[in-house]
Amino acid sequence: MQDVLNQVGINNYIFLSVLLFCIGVFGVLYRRNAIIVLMSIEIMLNAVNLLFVAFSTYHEDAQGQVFVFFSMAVAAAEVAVGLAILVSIFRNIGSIDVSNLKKLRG
Amino acid sequence: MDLSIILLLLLAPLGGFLINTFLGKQLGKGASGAIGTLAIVISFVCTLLLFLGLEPGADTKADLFHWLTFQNFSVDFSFQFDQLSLLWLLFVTGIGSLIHLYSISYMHHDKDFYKFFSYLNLFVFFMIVLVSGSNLPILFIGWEGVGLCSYLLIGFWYSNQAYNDAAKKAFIMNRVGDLGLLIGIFILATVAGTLDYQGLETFFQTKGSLVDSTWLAVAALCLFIGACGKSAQLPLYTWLPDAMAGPTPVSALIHAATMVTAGIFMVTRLHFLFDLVPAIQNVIAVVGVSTALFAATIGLAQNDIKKVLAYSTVSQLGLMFLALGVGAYEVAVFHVITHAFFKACLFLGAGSVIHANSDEQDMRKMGGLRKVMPITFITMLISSLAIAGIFPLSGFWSKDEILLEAFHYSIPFWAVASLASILTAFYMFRLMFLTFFGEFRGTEHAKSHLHESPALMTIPLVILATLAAVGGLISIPGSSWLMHFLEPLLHTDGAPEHHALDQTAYILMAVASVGALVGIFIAYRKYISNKEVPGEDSEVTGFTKVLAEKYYVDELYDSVFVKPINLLARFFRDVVETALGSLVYGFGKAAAEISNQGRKVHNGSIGLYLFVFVIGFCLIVSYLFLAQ
Amino acid sequence: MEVIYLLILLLVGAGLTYFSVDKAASRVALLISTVAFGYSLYLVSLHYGGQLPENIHFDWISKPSIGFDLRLDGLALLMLVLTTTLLPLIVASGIETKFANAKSLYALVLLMAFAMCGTFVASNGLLYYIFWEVALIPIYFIALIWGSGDAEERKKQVVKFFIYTFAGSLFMLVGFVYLYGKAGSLLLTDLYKLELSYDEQLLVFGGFFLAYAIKIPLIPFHTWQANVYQKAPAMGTMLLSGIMLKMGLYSVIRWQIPISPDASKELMPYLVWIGIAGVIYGSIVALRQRDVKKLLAYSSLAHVGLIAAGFYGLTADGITSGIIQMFGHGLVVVGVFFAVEVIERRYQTRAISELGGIRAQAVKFASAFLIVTLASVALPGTVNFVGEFGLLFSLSTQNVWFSVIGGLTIVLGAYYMLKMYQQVMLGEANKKPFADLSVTESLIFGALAAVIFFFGIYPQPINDLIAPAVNEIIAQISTN
Amino acid sequence: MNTLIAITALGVICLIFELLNLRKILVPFSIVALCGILYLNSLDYNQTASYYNNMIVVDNFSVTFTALFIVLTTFLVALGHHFYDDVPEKLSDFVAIKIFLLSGAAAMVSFGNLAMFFLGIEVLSISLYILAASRRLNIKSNESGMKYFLMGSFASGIILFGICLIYGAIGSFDMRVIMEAAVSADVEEWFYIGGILLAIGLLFKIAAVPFHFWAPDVYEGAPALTTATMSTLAKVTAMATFFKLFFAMSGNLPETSQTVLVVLSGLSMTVGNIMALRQANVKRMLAFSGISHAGFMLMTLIGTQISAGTLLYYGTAYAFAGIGAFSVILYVCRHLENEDIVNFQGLGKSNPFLAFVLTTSLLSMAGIPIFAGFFAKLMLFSQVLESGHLALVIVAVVNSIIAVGYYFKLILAMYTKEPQHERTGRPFYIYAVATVALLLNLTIGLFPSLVTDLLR
Repeated sequence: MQDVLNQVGINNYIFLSVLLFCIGVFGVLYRRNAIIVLMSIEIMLNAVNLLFVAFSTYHEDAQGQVFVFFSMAVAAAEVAVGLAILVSIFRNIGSIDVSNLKKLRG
Repeated sequence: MDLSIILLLLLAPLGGFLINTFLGKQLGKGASGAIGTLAIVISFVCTLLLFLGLEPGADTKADLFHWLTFQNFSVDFSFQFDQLSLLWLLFVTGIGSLIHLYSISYMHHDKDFYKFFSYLNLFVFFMIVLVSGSNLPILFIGWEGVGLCSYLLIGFWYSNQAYNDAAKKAFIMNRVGDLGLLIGIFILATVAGTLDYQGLETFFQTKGSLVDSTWLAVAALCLFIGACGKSAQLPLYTWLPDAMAGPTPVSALIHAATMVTAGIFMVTRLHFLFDLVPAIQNVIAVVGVSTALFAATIGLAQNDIKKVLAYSTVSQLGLMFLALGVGAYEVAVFHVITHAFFKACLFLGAGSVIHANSDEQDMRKMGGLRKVMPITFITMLISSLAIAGIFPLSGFWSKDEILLEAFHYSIPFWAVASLASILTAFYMFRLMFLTFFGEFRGTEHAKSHLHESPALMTIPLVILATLAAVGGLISIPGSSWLMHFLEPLLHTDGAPEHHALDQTAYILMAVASVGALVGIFIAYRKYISNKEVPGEDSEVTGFTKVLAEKYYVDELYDSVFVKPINLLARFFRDVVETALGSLVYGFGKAAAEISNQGRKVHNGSIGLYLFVFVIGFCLIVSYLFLAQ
Repeated sequence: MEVIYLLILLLVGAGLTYFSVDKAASRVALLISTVAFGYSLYLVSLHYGGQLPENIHFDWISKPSIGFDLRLDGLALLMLVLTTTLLPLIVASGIETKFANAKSLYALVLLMAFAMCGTFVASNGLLYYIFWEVALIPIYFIALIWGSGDAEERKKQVVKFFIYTFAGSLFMLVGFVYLYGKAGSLLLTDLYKLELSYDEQLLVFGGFFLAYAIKIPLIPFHTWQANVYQKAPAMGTMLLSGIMLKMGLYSVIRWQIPISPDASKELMPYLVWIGIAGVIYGSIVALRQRDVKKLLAYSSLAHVGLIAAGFYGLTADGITSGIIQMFGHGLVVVGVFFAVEVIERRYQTRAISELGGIRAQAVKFASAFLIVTLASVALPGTVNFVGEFGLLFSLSTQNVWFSVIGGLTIVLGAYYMLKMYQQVMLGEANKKPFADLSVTESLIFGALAAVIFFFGIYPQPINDLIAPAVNEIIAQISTN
Repeated sequence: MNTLIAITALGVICLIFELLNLRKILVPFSIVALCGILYLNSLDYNQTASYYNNMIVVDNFSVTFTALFIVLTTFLVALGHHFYDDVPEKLSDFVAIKIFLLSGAAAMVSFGNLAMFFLGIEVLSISLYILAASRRLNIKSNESGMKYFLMGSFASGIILFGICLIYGAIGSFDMRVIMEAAVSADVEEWFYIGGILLAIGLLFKIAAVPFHFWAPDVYEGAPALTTATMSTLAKVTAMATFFKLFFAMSGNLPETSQTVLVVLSGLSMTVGNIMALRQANVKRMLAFSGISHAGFMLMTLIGTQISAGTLLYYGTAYAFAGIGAFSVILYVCRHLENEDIVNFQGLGKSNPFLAFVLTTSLLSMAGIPIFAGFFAKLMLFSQVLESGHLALVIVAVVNSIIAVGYYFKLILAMYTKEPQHERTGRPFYIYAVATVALLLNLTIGLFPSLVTDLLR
């Protein structure tokens, strides 16, 4: 791993992560389908996870990879909750378009 | 000075006031009137005692207690009973007693009888405070106090709003003067560091020349403005004729004999100040003589018997100020005293006439009363002759002295004053002829009620008429008791030429007498021989109309002062207040409006929310990195 | 220690009143306020006997280091006496009126009195500020709940009043915070010792000024006043005008001027002109009011303008006279507002156009009203004259024009007051019957008149009481 | 550390209670247990220690804030007794979630490693997502939960990215290393970017402008008790965490970061207050009010000597006032569809005591003396003025004035209008919480040293 990292350079990993992260952000911003928004958030998190792993290798330190497990577990819990909410929304209004969620405003 | 007498003198009228106020209703009219009168008589007796016990050079001051404290001066509640105070007190309490006596009968049918006496007592109390206070703030207590009583008594018949207006006008006009007086007092206090008469006199005698004379002039002018207000001089005189709305005894006591002379008293008191500022003395003389003429001309065309007397009072007061202005204080005082006698008598006589005429005051509805009311007629005749200046009645002596002094001061002043005197003679006899001669012009109903007034009213008339006749004796040219009496205070011995009985003096006396007779003769020709009666108000035209309308001064004041102030008040109330109020609300409204707009931004869209999030994020990051 | 008992008495009294019953609440409150009055007289006697410790200190907050400091010098004592003198009268003024939920009302009245007394005696900036703010809350509720007139309009006005005064006091708080940063303490004496530069003083002065100008009020910060006076119940109006606005005036000489003397000196002419402008403006606006209470509110504006001018004139005479006039104004304004209350009780109106002809039916009331009216126009013999005379005199020593223009109050004041009196009281007998004063009402007027006249003739006790405090203030102005 | 374990254990026990059918005594038991934990927590006072490789650091900061959180949770649990009357079978779930939430909060102030921090903040957030959406059939509650979840996850992503960059820069998650790095001269640029990302994530959690948009919608839609939790416990926790992180990383921060804080603080106050003016829903109004309080609390970070004591005091004052207010809101809106101001009309007549509690709470939030909110503001002003930010203080003052405008709208409704609804019942827990909150508010208002002296 270390070799690959040295060849590619840590900066490129960072750029990749940032790119992925931004893709996630734009996904959240521009998509109205709640599932896609959720997936975009997952892309954001995974972009970070990627970077964690890269840094972990870069520093030759296992903490970063352990952290990835944390974050994956947390993300899973989050998604579980999110999907549960999504289901109940779908039951109530028959749609999962987030732009329909405008009852609370003003 | 015996303190107990002084206290009795001061407190008797106050006691009368309190008893009449709180117990008057229960006491009944007889007791109420008796207590009111008695209180003043007690004061009169006390004054007499003090007067008789007065020794030259003795301490005349009575300190009671400390009143006001300031950094560079303090004011005591103290009184001084020197020559000037006592002189004033004598006629205040003396005439006051007579008028109280008169009022018992005059006011007998009034339901607020006891109120009347309590007010009168209070008035006398304040008048005593005014003249016997030993410093200016105490004088000011009396000054405002008599103003208050004047207000209460002018508006005594409170159901009539016109009377209340007159009362209010009197009070407010007086307050304009009072403001001047106060400012004058302040300047004196700052300049001299004391407000005590004796202290002031000492100060001006020793350090008067060191003081910036501008300040002295301003102080004197301000004090004189105060005097103008109280003594109804130009331009603050218009309240006095209106004050005739009050019961006639009030007009006699307050608006003729006593209160209105307070201005003269004050100037005389502070003669040492006025002597230092000749320019202001000149102003006083000019104001005095103009007032004398101005008021006399208005008096020519008045048909209300009390209004005629009122303008006559203003005119006479003007003469007194002329005397003050030319520096002849004792002459002014002399005229104050004689005027008090004959004018009180005239007013009481007018009251008697009004009483007999079923409260009619218009002279056009009178006439021929001399047969029905002989005592009233004779006493009023004597007083009229006195005011006209006919030898040897009191008015002759005092008025003549004023003219003499004026002549020595400046001939134009003399000429104008003489003209005013001639006019006085004319309108006084116009009054007499219209009222007492010819045929009765009132209704039949009124005619059947005509009667001579009861003894309680005629006795004071007789006493006052007697005094009006012989009162001049106190200061006959050549051997003036008054001058000697006042000499310790006024130091008049320095100006002996004032009373020199030379040829000029005799000529002037003759001129004045002839003038008076001419005035009377014209009146006789007009109203007896030609039997003229002034026409209805609507028929009057030309200059007479201007005179009858008092030169439209009231209207002028109304449009120059009253209306603009009220307009301003409306403007403030409707525009400025609203504007200020909405300015404050404006902040609230603006915030609420921003809030309303802001609510549109919070539109519930997650997309927008996150968009702003990201924008904010970018702004912060870029600021943090770009700013470095 | 003694003064703390007074505060406790009022606070506990408020609690007792709240837990009494509606019917007895007014009597409980009256009892407590009378005891408070008696106790404050006892304090005065102790003060004269030299047995009253002037400063009291308890530890309170460690950081920021703020103590529970009280200071009971002559000036504070006088204000305390004014408060406790007026309090029983104010409470008594309501005894004959039936209020819904009376116990809360009287409890709030006592609570307010407690806070006002606290404001007068507190000598630590923060404690003072706390009392100052706490005094605001009861009057807010009193005016809001027991006020008169259209509820929506009243709400609007009362909220405006609260926010406005609260806004002002927050700036004072900033001033105090700033001072704390400089001095490390908010004890009055420490603040007096503080030597601030001119600019710093200006900042503090400005912060305080907003608070006081709104509270007093000075023009153009007065817009809350007339409306709140009009809407509040009589008791509230009396508390506001009789005591609460004195808090502002008192604070000017206790806190503002001595802490920022240089700024005060520099700004003196402007401040005096503001005060005098208030005199003229208030007097003129009062001329054309349709509601008696509003008229009196504007007259109050004029009076306090003059007092403020006297204080800001920075002369010993002005401050002394201003204090006396505060005392006098407190008495008189309670008197006139009570007179209005008496009328309103009988006629259920305050519109000048609907009144008139009362004199013919109620002689006692007419006299009482006349007395307070005349005292309000500072007739000699009343304590108001002593104050006004001194104020105008002190202004004349600074600049004659101050007293010439300011003195117009004696003309204009007479104009609007007498006009009001004439329209309300005089004229043909009113067709509606008007019962003359009851015993309680007579007693209230009698007590007011007695105090007004006594100190009008013999103001020396007040002078003696406040002289040391005034000297301290003057020394503070002249040394810095 | 023991505290954290005990809290988690209590959460588990609560779940077990449901199995044991002890639902009736669940709330009293939890309250007693929380009191016990509070005592346990207090034992750690003045005993600085670190556990598990510095994963958890217990110091006075964490102990005092944890104590505050425990007290707040106690209140919230007590209020829950009546709140879930319609779904009694879920009571234990909700109580347990609140207690887990507390464990997250405790972790957030006592972390010694960013991993613990991340776990804490996620435990707190996920609990709140669930609570917000817990009214399954209520579309508003759903919407609220969804919005919170989406935006919260977004923020979590940013926080995670921040953590990642910090890790990338220094190769450790340990706070001690981070503090060293913050003061050292040469450290990778990423470190700062990471710090900024972390800060922004937390600014989102405390709902500072411009990251505040979620707050009003979520507060309004969530069940009232959840709103109470968010506006008191969650907000103070996030702020304390932000404070702790900021303190750790403030080694040699550039001047510009202060400027940003000043601007954000002023903006939060102003936007929050102005927006609150025209709100009809009390929860929404309090959401905006909370935004403005976030702005005030941000002021604690401004200045040369930042003071945890001030933050603790402000947080305590704000939270107690919030608890007092929400206990009344819960009472008033128990059986109602919404929490509009009109529902509060006439409360002064029907329930004078609760009206009094709400009034005092609002006055406290407005910063009127003898209530704690006054001293809180005073200390803030004092601190900020000392560091020379007069303009910010003026903005704060103006905002305090605006705030009175909407707080008084509620007070006016209570005292000047007639009741529209019959209000029956005197639920014990609500009255008890209201009373205790009021007393605490007054006590620390009169004796602020009691709190400020805990953290010197």
